[in-house]
Amino acid sequence: MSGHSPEKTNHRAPRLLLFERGSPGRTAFSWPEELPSPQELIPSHLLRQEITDFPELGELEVLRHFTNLSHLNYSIEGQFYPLGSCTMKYNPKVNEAVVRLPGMAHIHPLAPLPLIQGALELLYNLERMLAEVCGMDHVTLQPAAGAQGELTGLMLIRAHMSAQGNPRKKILVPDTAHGTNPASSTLCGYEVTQVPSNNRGFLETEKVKQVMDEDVAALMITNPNTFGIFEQDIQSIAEVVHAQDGLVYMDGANMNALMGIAKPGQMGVDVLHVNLHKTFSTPHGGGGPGAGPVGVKGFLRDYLPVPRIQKGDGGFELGEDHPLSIGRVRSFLGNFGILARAYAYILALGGDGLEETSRMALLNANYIRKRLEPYYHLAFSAPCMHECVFTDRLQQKLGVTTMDIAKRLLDYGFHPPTIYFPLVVSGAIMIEPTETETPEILDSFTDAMIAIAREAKESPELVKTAPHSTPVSRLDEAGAARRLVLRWLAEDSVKTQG
Amino acid sequence: MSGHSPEKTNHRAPRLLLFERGSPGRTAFSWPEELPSPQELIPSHLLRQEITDFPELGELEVLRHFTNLSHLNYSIEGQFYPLGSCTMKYNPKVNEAVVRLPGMAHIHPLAPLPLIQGALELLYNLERMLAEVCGMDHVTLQPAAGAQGELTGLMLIRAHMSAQGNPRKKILVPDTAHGTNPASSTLCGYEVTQVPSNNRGFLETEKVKQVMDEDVAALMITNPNTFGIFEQDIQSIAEVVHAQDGLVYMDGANMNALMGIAKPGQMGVDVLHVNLHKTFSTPHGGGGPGAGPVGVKGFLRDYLPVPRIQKGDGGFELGEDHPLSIGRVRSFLGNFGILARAYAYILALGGDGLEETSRMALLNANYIRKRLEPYYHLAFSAPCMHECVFTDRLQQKLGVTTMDIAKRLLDYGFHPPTIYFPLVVSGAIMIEPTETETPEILDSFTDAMIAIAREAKESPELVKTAPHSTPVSRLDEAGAARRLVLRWLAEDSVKTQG
Amino acid sequence: MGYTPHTGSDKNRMLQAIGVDGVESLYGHIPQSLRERAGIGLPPGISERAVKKEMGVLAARNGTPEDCSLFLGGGIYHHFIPSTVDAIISRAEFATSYTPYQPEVSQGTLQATFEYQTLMCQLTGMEVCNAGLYDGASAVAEAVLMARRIQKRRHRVLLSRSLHPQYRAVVATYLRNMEGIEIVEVPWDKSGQSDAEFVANTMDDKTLCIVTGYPNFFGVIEDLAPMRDACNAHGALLITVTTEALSLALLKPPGEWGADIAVGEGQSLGLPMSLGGPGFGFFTCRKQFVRTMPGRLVGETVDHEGQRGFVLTLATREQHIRREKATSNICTTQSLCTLAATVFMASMGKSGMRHIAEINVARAHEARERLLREAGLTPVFDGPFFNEFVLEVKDLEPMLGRLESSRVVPGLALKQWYPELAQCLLVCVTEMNEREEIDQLVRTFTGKN
Amino acid sequence: MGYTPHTGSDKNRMLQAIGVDGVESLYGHIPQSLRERAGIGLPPGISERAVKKEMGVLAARNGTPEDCSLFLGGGIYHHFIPSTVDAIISRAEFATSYTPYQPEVSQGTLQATFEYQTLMCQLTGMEVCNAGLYDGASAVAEAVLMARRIQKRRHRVLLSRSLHPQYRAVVATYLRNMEGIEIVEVPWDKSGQSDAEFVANTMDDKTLCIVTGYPNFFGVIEDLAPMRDACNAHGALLITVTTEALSLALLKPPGEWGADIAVGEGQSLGLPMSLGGPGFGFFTCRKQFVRTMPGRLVGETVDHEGQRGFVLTLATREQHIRREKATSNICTTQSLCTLAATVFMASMGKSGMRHIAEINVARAHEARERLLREAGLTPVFDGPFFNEFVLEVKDLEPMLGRLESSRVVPGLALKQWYPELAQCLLVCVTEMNEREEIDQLVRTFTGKN
Ligand SMILES: Cc1ncc(COP(=O)(O)O)c(C=O)c1O
Ligand SMILES: Cc1ncc(COP(=O)(O)O)c(C=O)c1O
Repeated sequence: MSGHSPEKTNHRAPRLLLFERGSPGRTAFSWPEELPSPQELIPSHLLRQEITDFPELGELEVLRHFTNLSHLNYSIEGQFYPLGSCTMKYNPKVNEAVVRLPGMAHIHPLAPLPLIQGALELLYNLERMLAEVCGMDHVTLQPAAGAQGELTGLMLIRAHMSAQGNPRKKILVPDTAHGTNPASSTLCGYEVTQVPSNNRGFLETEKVKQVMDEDVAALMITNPNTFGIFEQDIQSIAEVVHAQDGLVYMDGANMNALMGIAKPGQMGVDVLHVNLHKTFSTPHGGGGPGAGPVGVKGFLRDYLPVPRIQKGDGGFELGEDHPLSIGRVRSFLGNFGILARAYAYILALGGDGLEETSRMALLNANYIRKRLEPYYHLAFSAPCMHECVFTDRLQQKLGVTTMDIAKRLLDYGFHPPTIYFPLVVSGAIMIEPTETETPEILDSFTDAMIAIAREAKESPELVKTAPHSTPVSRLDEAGAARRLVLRWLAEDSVKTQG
Repeated sequence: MSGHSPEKTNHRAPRLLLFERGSPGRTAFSWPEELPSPQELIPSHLLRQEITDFPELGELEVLRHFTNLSHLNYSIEGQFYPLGSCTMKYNPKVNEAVVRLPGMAHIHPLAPLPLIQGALELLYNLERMLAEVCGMDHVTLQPAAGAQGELTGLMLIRAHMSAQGNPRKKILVPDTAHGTNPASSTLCGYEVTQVPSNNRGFLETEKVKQVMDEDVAALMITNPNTFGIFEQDIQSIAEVVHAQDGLVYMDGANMNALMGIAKPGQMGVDVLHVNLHKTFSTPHGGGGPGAGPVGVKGFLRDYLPVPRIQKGDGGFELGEDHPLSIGRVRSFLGNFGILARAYAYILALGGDGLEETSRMALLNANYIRKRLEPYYHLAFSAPCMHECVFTDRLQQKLGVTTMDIAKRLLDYGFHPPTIYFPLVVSGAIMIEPTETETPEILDSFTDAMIAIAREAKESPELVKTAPHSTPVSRLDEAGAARRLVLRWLAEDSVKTQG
Repeated sequence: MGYTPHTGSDKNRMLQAIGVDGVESLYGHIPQSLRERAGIGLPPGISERAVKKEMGVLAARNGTPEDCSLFLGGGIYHHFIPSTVDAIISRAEFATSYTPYQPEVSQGTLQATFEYQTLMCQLTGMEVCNAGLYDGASAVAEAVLMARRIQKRRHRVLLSRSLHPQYRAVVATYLRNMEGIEIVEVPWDKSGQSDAEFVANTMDDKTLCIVTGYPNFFGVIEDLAPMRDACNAHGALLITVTTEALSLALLKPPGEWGADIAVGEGQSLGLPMSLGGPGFGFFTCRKQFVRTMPGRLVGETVDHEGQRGFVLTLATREQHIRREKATSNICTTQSLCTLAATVFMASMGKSGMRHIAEINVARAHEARERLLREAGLTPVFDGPFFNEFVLEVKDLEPMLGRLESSRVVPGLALKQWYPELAQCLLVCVTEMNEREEIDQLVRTFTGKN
Repeated sequence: MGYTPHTGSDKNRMLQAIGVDGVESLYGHIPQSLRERAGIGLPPGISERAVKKEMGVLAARNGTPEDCSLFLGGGIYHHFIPSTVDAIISRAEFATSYTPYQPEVSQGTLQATFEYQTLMCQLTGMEVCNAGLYDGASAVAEAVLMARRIQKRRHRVLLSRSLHPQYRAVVATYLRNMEGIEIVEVPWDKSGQSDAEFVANTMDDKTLCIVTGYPNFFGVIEDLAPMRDACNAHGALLITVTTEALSLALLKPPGEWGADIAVGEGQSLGLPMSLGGPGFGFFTCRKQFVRTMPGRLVGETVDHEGQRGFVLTLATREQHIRREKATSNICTTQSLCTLAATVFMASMGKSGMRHIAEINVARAHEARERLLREAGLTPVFDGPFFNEFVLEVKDLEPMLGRLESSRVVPGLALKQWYPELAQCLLVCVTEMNEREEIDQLVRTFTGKN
């Protein structure tokens, strides 16, 4: 953009909501068909009046509205998205094409089995593939996202424990864990015991030993953890947990670091989930849909959710007859459209490609780590895997915070890293480049970070008042929570006249 | 966009060309297959070395490059596009979907007829539909755009004239004609005689009479003409032309004004073309592909290009055996993908919908005309059809030109109208809103025009230095023609290091 | 295929900068015993063309409405989707963006979500709506959990047996580990509606909520007045569950009936069936409960210059802030699907939504009428219905067996979920089932009966 | 359907503002006799759903490579298209923008076109390239017309008879009305290349150009040296025509042979076959001829702040400025198709372009070998070829008749264009014809021979 002052440019129309556009009686929809009045078919006390204030727009109006909204978004296909823990990698276009095939998109989950054999075969294969990558024995694809995977996994653990006679009471959760881990634990009826990581960024066996007892159903560990550090004690930790008949749950959200490098199933992990919308390249969609398949060791198989996809004589079947199963966690068969994308991704890459994926994810993260180390305080000196965590310690002294740095990055055309997470690192700046970025991009991103470090010294105000070039400036979040306007109402409207 | 000064924002990466991105050896493409060396199959003096400087990019890089380029474009789906003579109407999404069906997209033009019956039926029907809308007897769909339609139409005329014994020498072309009209005439081996319109904006019979003689093969008239005015004398003009055995060609680029309102075939028109990428809603694509079908009266049928689509006993056929035909003007069967979109459009709207289309096109144009009349000089006072022409006469006095007004509109978020055309109007501002725009949009567009008229009085410099808010400022067009850099060359490159 | 852009020399340059001599060195600290057994036993990668082919082969093994006549509903519906929907949701700016934690560069997703929340409030007649949950089933579970948070001392849940069986299954799974919750199933009466007398008699001060389908799994439109009365009498919450969201364009919305929480599945609103997912769960409730709601919420605010803008709000309910005390564990949900629904509803508009709902009612009623009259099938319920209805068919099973290869699927056999309805078929007719298909459906039975 | 947004009250408000009382008044000045007969005798509009259905029905009546084995080339080729291509060209910002006359808001199209021009120069080895023409055939016609502009006093055109017959037909149509131009057809020799001796003997100082396929219609790769020599001897221009643009990734490019103008069809570069259109004609030549070129050109320049930018340039050649004196009448061309080619070439990249060309060569040669060896077909030409070749087949016609319902199309019968090749078949094998298809092709003939 060429430079310009506001008075020269602020002539564009204000941003309107759907409800502030259109005109009474206008419609994008037409389906000529003579119909009996619904009153003849349904008693009128069950019928509604028209939907007050519902949009009345033409087709072009609708498209323009959303097209222009889309331009206000940052996205992976536009730019680099270094969000730690989010694995914002490239979402292959071919996957988008194939899931739109009628035989993928327009199939009914309750159709007779002969009509969904292709879909069931896909799911069956995908279960096997994910099991192979993670070193687990069985996989369920039902959970709709990572958090639902966690809940499912914990339920499996609880079912197993209960079958042993005691569901137990607690889940051990390291302080580096993602918020969903403790939240899922609660939802599964467990108490959470937080376990601190050491100052080198990982969990020590000793620490687990101190809190492990017979009330603990499981340890829920993320590996690599959210510092991007491989939990080097994991095998001995697992032994400690197993010694007391506890189980080890691994949050596999960071599986992008491990494919072909180390299999959770060989680390003593009993249950894990993976996020297909991270490691397996399905698009994030502004917050889903995703999928959070859960893998287990053989001894947990009977507890897996129903239906199970099984190979029978006449083809693939949906097995409901598993009396020990925890039941269903989702309707139908999970987010099939997402599962199909992940399947296409694995097909395309193959075993070797998945391994190269993780290797390059590590290379990119370590490259960033190295380039920024002279300018930002590195939270830990341990080698990093697929992401690295810096802090604002150096910049804090100049009055510049992680938030300021993040917002200033927007002016450089970059989305900020994940910030203030993990919570245990003050002012965390967590960077995950993923393997699909070029070294050139990493160079320009780190150049921007370095420039901001310099600005923090030389012109801190510039950084503290950022962003300066985004569609809106910093937003009043406190005000939003106070006023709590969660929907448009005609009376608040700025609708243009006419 | 919030206001901001350049020093705060100009940190974004410079715009690079494809060739300045990537890295030697990088590739988005992989197709594992062992192959014999081509040298074993083709003599090496016929083989090339690698393609020097050809792009070497990853898939995400490619997508980002073009996605970001797309953001530098104005488009109908983003905003209002009031380009006169261009009919930038909404391009329905459903048409984009249906032409991507495998049975539309992946069919070979030389396949045996049984394998392309659906396509031929579509073309056959489309010919009939267009003939009906225009009041012509036969239609050929072969021409790839309006200009090729003109050429085709003139060739038909020439063939007919030749068959009468004399191809004749001249084409009469009104001064309001689009540049393609005289250019096509030349290409068809004719001389052009320009005929002036009167000061009320149309062609008078008298004027045609003065120049009509036996050397004139045809009059090429646009109706409504490029002033947006209906050629009210057209029937008597046609009589004059016909009286000397000349023919009347109508440029139907403005057919959007006439559907269901008046049929060219009933005005004395013998040949016409229509632009499917205007009236019939196919997307303009940044400059094509389009299609320029040609309609003719029955007596010209035998001259139409081959192959003709015919209904035989066994289905649709491609008739090549038309000895009087002018031959082919294009390979295969024309821009089928565009023709199919137009077909879907006509199906959707039906006869009534097409009529409503033209009616609303007129309503929108007249509304704009009325709203702007107090602020801009109207070139003609005659009632307008689908577009209207203003000039900068009032603003010129303040030192502000049509070009300045056009560029200033960009700051208001609007694409300028067609400017400096028709050539016969000095400083023309030619506005065609089309029927798919809402009155609200017309209001904001005219508000912007009115505001600019005010600015021209109050702060002319602001207008003269516009645009201020576009991705680039006014470009040095003279320099471009002087330096003539028509391709990237490694030696001129600003390639980033690394 | 490979999606990593690194060339050999890229790698070398980067390794050099890092100061190691091989990529392996970057994970040399991982125990050798793990590394050496990490190889992935999957075939090598294939070309994009081969991926397309392989997926095409699988797709061809599935039946679609293009080549089958399906009268299947039961929570997933084959509805018209305007082309605008895919045009918008396939825009990379929406599809490949992250959860809008950085509002300055996420106004697209945020505003669209705010619009979604508004549209769903309008459609359901409720006061607030969250940004979406996984699916209708988990939305019911979340609703019951929320009802529990609101009424901590109560423990009975009345659950209509005519609620979607899979939804009931999910609720059971979610609640199994919550101590002390008791589920009581409400039977249906001969109209197919929940038994009002049973409700009145069973409801008590220990009841935290009653959960009913609206319409229910049998397509029957519940009269919610008796349930609302019973709730009022005992202070319980009324939770409605709509699997066929399009019906709300025509039916008296839950909010008008006085529902406290209204949830459901949104697939009908612009999402393809896609074997049942992704769709989304919608979750609406009274404003007074907003702080106990699960899921994300988008709120309107202003920026430093007073410009309107949108942000995620009330995040203090959520897991990333509250961790084990969060109202739900939900994080990634179904954002792109709620966007699809937003574009769908905007495209259909006020009159279109109603018109399409009316087409469903008309066709379903016509089909049922003909199946009774021409094919002599037996009605099972006499309550009002939307686009699904239950009929009894003699010798249902052998008949369905015969049809398996015919590409006509006349409905859903209810036996698997309701042994008492072993001879019954749930037939769904939408605007996508053309007249000829309905003729075919009728013939299927007349040929037999 | 209706794409006009006007409501009744919109119309009233607007009519009122205009000061008329009905829309009809806006065209009341059109003669009544015309107005009253203007009604359009077409059926009423239908719903979007019905449009989709209707188009689907037509589409289903066509055969595609998904359900047929096609060995068809002849100017339109079935090639792999990476998914990136459609993802980009279906972006509304590209698809629904106008010709970039306002460069400030058209930098996307302009830069992409500049990149296209560069890519085609690299691929053809030529110095300049325009922004595209309608198709390969009209590009040849334009090339001959340009050669004429350059060499006004010459009038003979040597046209290889092995040039695509439809291209020759279009050239004939375009030239028919140009006074005094004479077309001389150059025969082929037994290799299938243009007869060098004939060329040497026929070329004279009245010859303005020679036009040859490269590869030619028979798939044969012409050796351009003799033609170049003949041109040099007499001052004529060498024009090459490539219908299979992908071949240039492997073959010595026209520029290296010394071509003066190199044109062709670009469909192979990322466009679906689409019954032969839209694709695009590419047009490249020596820089010295740039001012006589037809079509648009994009040039690099700077804006007022010195930033790089792109504009349409040398518009003084074009019809909208020069009218009857323009170098061509072309206006709207095939911009979105050249964008597709740009994305295609960028996605394939340097190595991918070559690799895919090599696959074509390998498969075509293998197929030919097997057809000769296993099926005993007779070769017609012995010259080098790319992915198409001509074979003689005994009793070709009855055989093709029998195959009509088999969904195997073994090639293109040449009889319609070349009576002398009445028993001959032009077989095309691309990377999309898998091994099994080739087996099937061979079996088609072995079953018979
Ligand atoms: C480490 C970790 N665990 C769990 C999750 C939760 O996954 P989801 O958002 O798919 O529910 C995330 C995602 O943000 C994560 O980063
Ligand atoms: C009046 C008129 N005639 C002819 C043409 C030429 O049509 P095309 O660009 O399709 O060749 C145009 C298009 O700009 C036009 O406006």
